[in-house]
Amino acid sequence: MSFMALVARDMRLATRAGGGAFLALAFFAMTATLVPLGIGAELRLLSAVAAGIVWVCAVLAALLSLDRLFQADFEDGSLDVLALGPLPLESIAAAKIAAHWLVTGLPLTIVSPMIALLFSLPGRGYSALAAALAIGTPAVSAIGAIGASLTISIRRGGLILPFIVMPLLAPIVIFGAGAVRAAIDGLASGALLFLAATSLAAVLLSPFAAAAGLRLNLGA
Amino acid sequence: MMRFLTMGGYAGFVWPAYGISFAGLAAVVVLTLRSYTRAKAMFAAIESDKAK
Amino acid sequence: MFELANPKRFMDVSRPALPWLAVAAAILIPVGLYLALFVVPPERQQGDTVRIMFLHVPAAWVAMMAYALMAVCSLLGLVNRHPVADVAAREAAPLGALFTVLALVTGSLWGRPMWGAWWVWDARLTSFLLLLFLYLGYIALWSAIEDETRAARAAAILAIVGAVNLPVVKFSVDWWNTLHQGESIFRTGGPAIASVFLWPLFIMAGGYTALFATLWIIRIRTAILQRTVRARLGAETGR
Amino acid sequence: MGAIAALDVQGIALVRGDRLVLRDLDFHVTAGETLAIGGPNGAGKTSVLRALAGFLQSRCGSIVLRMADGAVISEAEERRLYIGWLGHQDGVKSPLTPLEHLQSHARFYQCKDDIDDALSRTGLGHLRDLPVQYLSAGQRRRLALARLILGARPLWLLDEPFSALDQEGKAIVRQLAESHCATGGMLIAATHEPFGLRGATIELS
Repeated sequence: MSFMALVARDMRLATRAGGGAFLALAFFAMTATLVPLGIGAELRLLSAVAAGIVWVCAVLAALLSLDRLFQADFEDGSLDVLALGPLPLESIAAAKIAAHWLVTGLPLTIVSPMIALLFSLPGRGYSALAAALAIGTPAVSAIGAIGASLTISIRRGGLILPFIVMPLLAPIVIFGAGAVRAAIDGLASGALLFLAATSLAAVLLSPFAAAAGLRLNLGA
Repeated sequence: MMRFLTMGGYAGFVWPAYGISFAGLAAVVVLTLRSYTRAKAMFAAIESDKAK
Repeated sequence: MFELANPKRFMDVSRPALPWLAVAAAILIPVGLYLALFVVPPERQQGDTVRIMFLHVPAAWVAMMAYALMAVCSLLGLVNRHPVADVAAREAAPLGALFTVLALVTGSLWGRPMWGAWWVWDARLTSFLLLLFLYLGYIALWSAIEDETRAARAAAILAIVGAVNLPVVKFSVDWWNTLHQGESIFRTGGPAIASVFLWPLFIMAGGYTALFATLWIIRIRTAILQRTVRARLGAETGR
Repeated sequence: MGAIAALDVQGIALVRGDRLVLRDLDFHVTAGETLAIGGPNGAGKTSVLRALAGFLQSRCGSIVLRMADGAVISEAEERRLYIGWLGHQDGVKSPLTPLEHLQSHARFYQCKDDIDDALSRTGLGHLRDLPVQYLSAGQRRRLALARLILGARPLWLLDEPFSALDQEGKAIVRQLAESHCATGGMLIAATHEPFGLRGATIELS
């Protein structure tokens, strides 16, 4: 129905030439490979920071492709047509968040164990990393979408978007990386549960804030 | 008096804290008042023009 | 220009309140400083560095209060589109950011002797660093959007989303901090400190709050005057 | 979806950004008629259309859609489902083909997807599978028109429908407008070129 139609449309647009999908993956791999060049190849040190580094790179990669989430449709006039469709703005925002996650968050999660390999993440960490990213990246897309809806009218919105949502993503990074470290140390820290709770709240509430952002820009 | 100045050996932390706090607050007070008086002046100018 | 709602009522109401607040600040802060520097004895463990607490805690308190006020004004501005609420929220941000910086600086100076480092990822300091980024993000969003009413409503949404998120951020930072348990000089369990320290703290907090209120009202009045002048000039030139 | 009877607009005032665009605007359009909104640039033609679409809220006054069965719709949220929108921009995506545009639009608007009919009536049949980036401005405008027909909404809001179109394209617009009004539809357009159909025009100063 309409929701799936919009998700399919956005995914097709993102994966077509010039779409943002693979850029996020390339950025993720690139930043992750830059870090050892900076820190040095000392494996013991790299494995200690692996969880945090992979998480931060994943979050930045996801944020990278978010500024065009609504701006592209706003600028070419298709947002007006979408807004007059059967879906309310909240569902439109939710569909776009889902499409963005499927195109960036999910691939990042799938690729993350390979990237973690570069940092010789301890054995137990791989499944925890994939699980934490799978649970946490939807929240990154959701909270980032709020920022995207607020920066629609800013030409170079891409620069300010990560800046205004960064504090809101702190819990996701803290619990996400924390869950991986806890799995490695074999501690039951409940981080994954906190991550799931925060992520669920973000995914459920963000469409309303993003819709408010869309509404204010449609009416400007 | 000397003991007061050395702050029990922590002078290097207590005095900068007070200095920075004072400087910061003083700066914002001055800036705020200056822009306030300037805005009032412009407003008065506009009012008198309108009155003329 | 279309004068949406004449903020005259706010200007009339705030005019008499200003002197009272200014006098309150002008009395409370010097008294508090005198107590903090001369009357209060050095604390058993921290010695004289405890005197920094009288700067750090009030600044931190005002920094948080300012964000709460900003979020409330944003909500008012968004719900019933009252322009004074927008201006109030906008003018609270720079003040809030300044008090957050003061809280961070004094917090770092306070902890330095015991931690042996200028910055330690202590739960409270980290929370205030994130609060500072919230303020700077809010201010950046305001200045990035040209159209004022659009900027006001976008920033209002950000402030409200930020306010809703703050408890979660605070909780996650505290949880994160319990993993690397550094000895925290900020007792989280409320002021379990001797009453001789309490009074100067309340006086300073009152003084800082009065100062914030004074500056905030002055800045709102300034903004309203500037907007009226701009409107008059705009009207004349037929923009 | 029920048939519409009339649209009543009374005493609306529109503000965009900090600027009062227009105030005390009244007009009435009945089914089968057109309304052309003229006036210089910046007079608020687009703002009126965006207010009718519900994007822009009017501080005062009312916008009421009367249905043939007597029902009355005054909420923008409800009214939007009756509106066919042709904006100033075409709202088309370069990497997608006309077929893909119309397919996804039909699924999203949940309307009948007789895509070939829409394409043929706008003269785009032969360009069905060519990505839009290779289409001319006039052809993109016709794709937007095809999407408008596909949506089959009774109340059309058109912003400069004749812009970027050659003579043949303009003839198509008039033809589409005629058949739309003949089937009980309504059309409000910001334009200076007459449709040559039954209806009124208002000039915004």
